[in-house]
Amino acid sequence: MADVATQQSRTKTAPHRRNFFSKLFLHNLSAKIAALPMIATVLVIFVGCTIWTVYYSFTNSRLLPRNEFVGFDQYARLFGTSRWNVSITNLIMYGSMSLVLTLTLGFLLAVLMDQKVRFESAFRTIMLYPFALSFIVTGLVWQWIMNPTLGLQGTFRNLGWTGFTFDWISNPRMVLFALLIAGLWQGVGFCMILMLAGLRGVDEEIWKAARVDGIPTWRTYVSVVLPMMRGVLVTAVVIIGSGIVRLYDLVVALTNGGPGISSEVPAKYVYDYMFGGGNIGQGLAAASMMLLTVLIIMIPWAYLEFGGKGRR
Amino acid sequence: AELEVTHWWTSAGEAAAIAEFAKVFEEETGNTWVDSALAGSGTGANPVIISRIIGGDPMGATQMNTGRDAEELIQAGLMRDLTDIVADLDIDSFYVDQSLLEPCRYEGGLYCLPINIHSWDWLWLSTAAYEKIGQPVPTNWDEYVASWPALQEAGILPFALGTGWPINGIPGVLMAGIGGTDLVMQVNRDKSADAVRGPDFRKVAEAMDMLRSVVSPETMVPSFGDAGNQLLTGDAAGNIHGDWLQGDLQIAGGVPGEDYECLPALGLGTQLTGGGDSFYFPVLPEGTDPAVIEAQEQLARILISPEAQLKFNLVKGSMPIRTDIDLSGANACMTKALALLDNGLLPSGDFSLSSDTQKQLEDLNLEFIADDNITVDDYVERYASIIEQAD
Amino acid sequence: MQPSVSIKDLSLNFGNVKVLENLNLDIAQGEFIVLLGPSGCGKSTLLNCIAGLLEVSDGQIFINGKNVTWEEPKDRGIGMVFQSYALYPQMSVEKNLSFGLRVAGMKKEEINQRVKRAAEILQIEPLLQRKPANLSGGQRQRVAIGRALVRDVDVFLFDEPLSNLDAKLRSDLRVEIKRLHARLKNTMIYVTHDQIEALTLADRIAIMKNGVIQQLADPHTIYNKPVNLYVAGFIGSPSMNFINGTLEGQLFTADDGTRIPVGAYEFAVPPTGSAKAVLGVRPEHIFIGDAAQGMPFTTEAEIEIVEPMGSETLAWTKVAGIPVTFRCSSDIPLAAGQKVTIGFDIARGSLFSAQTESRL
Amino acid sequence: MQPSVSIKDLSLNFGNVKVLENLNLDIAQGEFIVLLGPSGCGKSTLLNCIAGLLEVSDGQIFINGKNVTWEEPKDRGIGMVFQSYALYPQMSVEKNLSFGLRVAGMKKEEINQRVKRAAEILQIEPLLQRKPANLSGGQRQRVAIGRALVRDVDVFLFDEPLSNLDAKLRSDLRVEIKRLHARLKNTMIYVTHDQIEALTLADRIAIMKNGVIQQLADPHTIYNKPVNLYVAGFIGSPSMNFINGTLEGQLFTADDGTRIPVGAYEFAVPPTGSAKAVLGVRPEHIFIGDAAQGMPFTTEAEIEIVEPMGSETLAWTKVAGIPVTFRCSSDIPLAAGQKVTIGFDIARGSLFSAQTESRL
Amino acid sequence: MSQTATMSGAAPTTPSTSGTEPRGPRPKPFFTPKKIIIYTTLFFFSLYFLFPLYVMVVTSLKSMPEIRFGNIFALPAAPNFDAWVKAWTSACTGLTCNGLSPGFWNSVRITIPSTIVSIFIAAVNGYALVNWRFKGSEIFFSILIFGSFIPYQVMLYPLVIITREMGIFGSLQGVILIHTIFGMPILTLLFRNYFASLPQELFKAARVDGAGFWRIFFEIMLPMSLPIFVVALILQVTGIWNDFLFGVVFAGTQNLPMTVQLNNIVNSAQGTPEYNVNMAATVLTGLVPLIIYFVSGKLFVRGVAAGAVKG
Ligand SMILES: Nc1ncnc2c1ncn2[C@@H]1O[C@H](COP(=O)(O)OP(=O)(O)OP(=O)(O)O)[C@@H](O)[C@H]1O
Ligand SMILES: Nc1ncnc2c1ncn2[C@@H]1O[C@H](COP(=O)(O)OP(=O)(O)OP(=O)(O)O)[C@@H](O)[C@H]1O
Ligand SMILES: [Mg+2]
Ligand SMILES: [Mg+2]
Repeated sequence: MADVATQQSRTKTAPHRRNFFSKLFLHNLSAKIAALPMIATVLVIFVGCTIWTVYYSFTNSRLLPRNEFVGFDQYARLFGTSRWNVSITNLIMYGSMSLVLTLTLGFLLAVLMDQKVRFESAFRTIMLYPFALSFIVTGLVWQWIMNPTLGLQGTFRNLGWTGFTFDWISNPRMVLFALLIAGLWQGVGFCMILMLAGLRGVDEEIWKAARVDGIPTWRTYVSVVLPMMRGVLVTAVVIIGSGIVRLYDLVVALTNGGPGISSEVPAKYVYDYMFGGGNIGQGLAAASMMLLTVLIIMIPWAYLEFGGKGRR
Repeated sequence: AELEVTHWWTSAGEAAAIAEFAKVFEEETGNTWVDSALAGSGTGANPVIISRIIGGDPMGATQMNTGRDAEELIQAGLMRDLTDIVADLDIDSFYVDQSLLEPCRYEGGLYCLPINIHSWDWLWLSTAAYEKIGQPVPTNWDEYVASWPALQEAGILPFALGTGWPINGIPGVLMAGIGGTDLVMQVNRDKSADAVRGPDFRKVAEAMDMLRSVVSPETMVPSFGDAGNQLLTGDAAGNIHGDWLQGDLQIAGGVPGEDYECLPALGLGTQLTGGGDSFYFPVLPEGTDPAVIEAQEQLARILISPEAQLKFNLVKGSMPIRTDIDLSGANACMTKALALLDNGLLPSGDFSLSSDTQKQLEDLNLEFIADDNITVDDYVERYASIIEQAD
Repeated sequence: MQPSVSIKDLSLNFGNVKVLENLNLDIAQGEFIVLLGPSGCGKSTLLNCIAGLLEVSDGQIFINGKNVTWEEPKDRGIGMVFQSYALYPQMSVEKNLSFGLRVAGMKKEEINQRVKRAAEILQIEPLLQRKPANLSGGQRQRVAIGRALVRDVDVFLFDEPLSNLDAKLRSDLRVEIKRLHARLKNTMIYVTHDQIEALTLADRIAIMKNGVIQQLADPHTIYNKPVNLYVAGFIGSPSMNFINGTLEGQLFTADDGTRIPVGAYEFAVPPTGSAKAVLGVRPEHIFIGDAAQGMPFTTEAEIEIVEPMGSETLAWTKVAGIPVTFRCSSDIPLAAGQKVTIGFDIARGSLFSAQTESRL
Repeated sequence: MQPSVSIKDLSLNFGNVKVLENLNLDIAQGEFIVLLGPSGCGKSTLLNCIAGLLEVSDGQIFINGKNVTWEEPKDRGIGMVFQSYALYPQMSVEKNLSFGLRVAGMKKEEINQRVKRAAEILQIEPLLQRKPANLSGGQRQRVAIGRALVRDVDVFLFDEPLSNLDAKLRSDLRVEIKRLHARLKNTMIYVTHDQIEALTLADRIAIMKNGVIQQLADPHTIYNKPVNLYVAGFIGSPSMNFINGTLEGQLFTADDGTRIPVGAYEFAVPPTGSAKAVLGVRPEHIFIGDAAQGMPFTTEAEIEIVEPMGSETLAWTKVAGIPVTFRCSSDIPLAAGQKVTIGFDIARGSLFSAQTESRL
Repeated sequence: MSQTATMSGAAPTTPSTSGTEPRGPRPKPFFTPKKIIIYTTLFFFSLYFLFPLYVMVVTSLKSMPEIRFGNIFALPAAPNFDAWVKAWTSACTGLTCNGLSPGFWNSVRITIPSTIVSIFIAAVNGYALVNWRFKGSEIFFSILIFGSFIPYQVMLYPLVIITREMGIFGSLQGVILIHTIFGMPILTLLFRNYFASLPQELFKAARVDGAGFWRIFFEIMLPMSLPIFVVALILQVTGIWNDFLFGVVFAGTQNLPMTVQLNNIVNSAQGTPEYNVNMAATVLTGLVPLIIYFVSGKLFVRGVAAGAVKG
């Protein structure tokens, strides 16, 4: 019982609740130290640069940032610029087509690959390898293939098929599809791999249940399996989506925005005006609009992902 | 010492030209020219050059367009003042035109050295094409325009054009040739939107409209070099492009006067608009080897020396910045240009307009050429509003 | 009467691995058959063959007299319930139940009626509009059963339907399945490795090992007259106690010399000569204290461990040098270290040949 | 004597969800405590708090008299065994066992000696060089126990260590853990939701519900004298039968009017006046046939379902309009539809206030 | 023993036609319509995916006249590797005519440390996010994901200033830092998902065993993370190898990556492009990532499954 007494006296002096400081800093100290690079990146680079971007978009900074505020002038000019408006339209058009097609083709191919095909790994490699190549290379080779005189069109015409036309790259109405062909070529394989991983993750017994129920295979894929692949779809959309928003290299390499301004995209506008045009204010105003768009798309996703339930 | 020099002259002809500078520099000073070439001018190389200067890792010297690209770098004190270095050379005396040095001066200092003059004001015509239709090669713009129907009849492309930026210089050329000296001055120097809205500029716009009627995306070739090829083969009859096209024409075996004709200022005007390239010398960080700083000075002086100027420009196909050198090696076209040089230079767009304004104009021109829905009135109005906002 | 399901010479290989070999099984109309066996013995494989989810390597399968060896699963007149429930997660319970019918193009009223009936039988009416994610395990399994129910099939196949549930739910659902069978009178084939489920549910149990059916009989027979050592050891928890020894006439001599008279045992084949044998006694056939008196074999034993289980108590001791478990009422106070008299009820024990391992 | 583990006013929240609130628990040296409760009641959470794997929101934890509330897990003198074994997959068994010791920088000989001893105790010497992937479930769990063993700790924490094993292995390992405790005499805290494990292993059982300990007592008390309806219903399989009614003096009247005299019941608080009450009788305290004679309450009943379980039989019937289960020897032949006389052993029943749900 | 299995009750009614009844595995024709559709579709997609590679390789083996006047399908009349040799050893960028080879080694110098550092940091992040969660860690992660949508170009300017202030602009450290930053969002996502799919109890067991943050990371987590490491490795090697902008801006003149030379060769503003050299240079530049893909294809797929499936 004496022990109990000493224990009790110790109780009084023992910390009952750790103070705020130690809770904030000392708890998980090494974890916090280890996460420091991430915290710094997030705060300094992503948050900091975003603030920087928005801040200077309200100035008339040229080659160097400077604190001369001009209100919404840059934005007014931005939306008065037909190239910007074309860029936005293109991004929406290309983006939605690319997203939809990448996902559907990726899914379709994954489904085909899931049918116990022979040479699966060969097919997989064939579909995936373009992902290893840069957009510069992608743009270059497709530019070459779609070149009206040297590429497919020229070749077929030389072979005597004079009516053959494949001039999307120089046709303002079709140029987005030219971009799409090259973009899909590069990106579908990766999406297919993601989808395949998702398909393989579906419980075997679901398939059996569907077979016993007499559900045709395609119907099972569409009605049962696809809706189950939420995790994969989220990952795929994040990866494809971030690629679309940042679309730049491919356009530069394939069409350089042409013909005319028919294949311009926002990232290119930002870059051209920040560096080519030496107008940081204008470039940043455009960038801010892009960020705003992303934010609007991302917030519901982040809410679904991290808000609501405390799921991991 | 090793001196790093950045530039975006990566094509065969350009590289050969800059090699002349390097050769002279290395031979005469014993320094080493460390070459950093970056393809892609405005969008490719510019950001790298600027960010390296801002980032505190500047090169010893760099090429840039003569103009206002580096304005703010100079204002921020990142460029070296060359006044003392060239003080004994009396540069004012030999520069072809004082306006060339204008952009290099800031608050009494001298921050860059133009090393050549490029002019956009050339109409290039294909001898072969006119032989095919049996007409004489036109001697000015109006005759050239008049020959289009016949050319089209014969399946010859009246006007060759490379995709992208080559369209950019054409309004300036038309402005100088059709609109005349005053218009150029009012628009480019005075930034007068009224002048743009005036009748003279309208003629320019209409000329653009006519051009647009004979070019379409399908007829455009990937690069201006390909357009040059079209002239040599006679697939196309004419092209407006800067004097550097000649370098390509010559490399491809073309002989001026035989395979192609050149009409400076469209055969109409008496003055050329001129821009060109300059060299800048960034302020090197503290602790840099003094030998490198000295090499900067040596290079600066060599770039504008008669010997280097001669060798460089003959290869590059541009006009030297000084006339006190023997240009007997110049070909027929350049000789024509040199004659016009005596009348003084007109300030070109890339000379007097900020790159921001140029970029906007480029976008406008690209759009106008490609999209027939934009009327001449729209074009004039949008051009005017860009000039209005220009600073 | 024609058997409901009849399996003839069924073989199945995965590549070189023979999982089932020449298996024969006839199941009567309305019978509840449980396939019981350790993990990997081929229970699921057999069930999948019957369902048509696996292609047989050889042999035939008849359902209601029709050879369905090559039929699609949906045409075999079977419904199947899985361990993981395998509900379509994004569909409401109602959609889950009706999906197969809708795909088959059945009329709306007919579908509604069937769903309603199934929901009634399984008492899941209030859940019809919920998503599976919002159901408890037991409710999910009920929906899974409902999915088989609406299809109006002749044969129900269950693959460990209760394994993912906790003990309490498991025993509740077990009773429900039993009720369901009593009501529907369909043929049911039920795979499990839980012997309590097997014993309580089955009309007949098929005990499998390495793809071979060891014994096929009603639960009472299986429990009390196991045909071989394997079945004897497999069924019953805690297991039957085994004592190795030699059998000579009516006397069994354990390896350590303990003599146990087995005259009370009902031999299938009266023993001749002397042979190595194994004596098996279930824990509940070992009695203690007064009850032990009058048993053919009694001995003194020291209790090693006592496991009170609420309604009864398990105790561990040693007989003939071998650990022996017995079961007694929890009213009898027992403590480790205590010395007690225990007696074996040999008449209800089992004797196996040590050589062939089969019942004597 | 100082308690081995002492928990004072422990609270724990996940965000806004209060999982544990003001929990107090003292565990004596060498005691085997089992935390029993349904899924999600906070058993693992409590164990993790004791282990230091979760930060408490409020309250204190003492181990051997030392306040360890803010100590690192390794400094608390505890060893922990997990349901999923949590063996380091890329290390051999030996490396798994010695990892903690190596982390602590112990000398090589000492490590080897301890590993050897643990391996001996658990009989896993032949496995020392294998990787966990090459072990069976039971072997894995033994290694996991060994990992706690080598660290020579005062307190063992087990979080459902046997849940991933099949029934047979589970009962074997249960006995082994019991033996281990008998040998080591460490304090052990054992989380499970299997009541058989709880009843057989525990010195005392803590029954939890929604983060609150309902009853803390030895297994016999828990089973026979549950403090409230919840505990009564939770413990025992099949569950206790409950009959709602009104208690007036020594007479319990079921809601359908059936009168059940409860004079034999030992009231904790003698009842006054009339009040709504619940009568609970365990299945094994309902007798049938001759044994029913002489019980305070007997009635005629029709058997609805019979579940033979080998050693005994469960039967379902209705008393006072309420489904009632009873348990009897498998020797008694029973069949559905049969009419029998059953009697309640009221002395061993339980009575609860319908209002407070606690034992009368 | 199996004879005990035969039915004890009614004798089975043997179907009369058992000789002709289905028995054994269902006979299947080799070409079912389904198979034909599957393989044809896959075949045509394969053509789509392979065609550009074919064109690249074939063109690089042709001479210039053959390219101008031949067709792009045709195999080279006289295959020669001149273009490859030229692209590798003597293609000019400005005054230096050493081809791609010096850039190759620069790329190697940039890629190896950048890959290692960025993967390491991201792995630690993912690990900390899953196992050592602290207040706000999920918010940081959300912002990180958001960050993956920011166009690189926007960040260029402030990053120049930041690296300048850190004194690492124009150096290998500078470019390593940049690649670490931009690789972080996706890699952290992958590692976080992967670690979240590992059993938490393993981590708890290690903590009880007394291992700290780093010890658990290195001795428990890392050895289990091979699949996701392969994915990260492939993503980073290809990403960094293919990068142009960061290499040229941040790596310093001594370290200009291969892509800069490729860009110079390909994008020379004037003159006639030598398509065969361009194509050879292109293939050469893509070779390293391609080889990595071909070698580790299977692991990659497995790793993607491990890192991407969980939301
Ligand atoms: N697709 C397959 N390919 C190869 N072998 C398989 C396959 N499916 C099952 N097996 C093997 O066949 C044997 C029987 O498997 P089965 O699933 O029928 O066992 P089970 O009795 O259902 O076991 P459990 O109780 O674990 O479900 C096992 O040895 C298993 O390894
Ligand atoms: N990390 C967490 N964040 C939020 N809530 C949690 C977390 N971990 C557990 N909980 C909640 O705390 C409650 C208690 O969980 P705990 O794991 O202790 O239950 P348990 O009694 O061990 O259940 P089981 O028998 O299923 O293991 C549950 O309601 C659970 O949802
Ligand atoms: Mg199975
Ligand atoms: Mg738990």
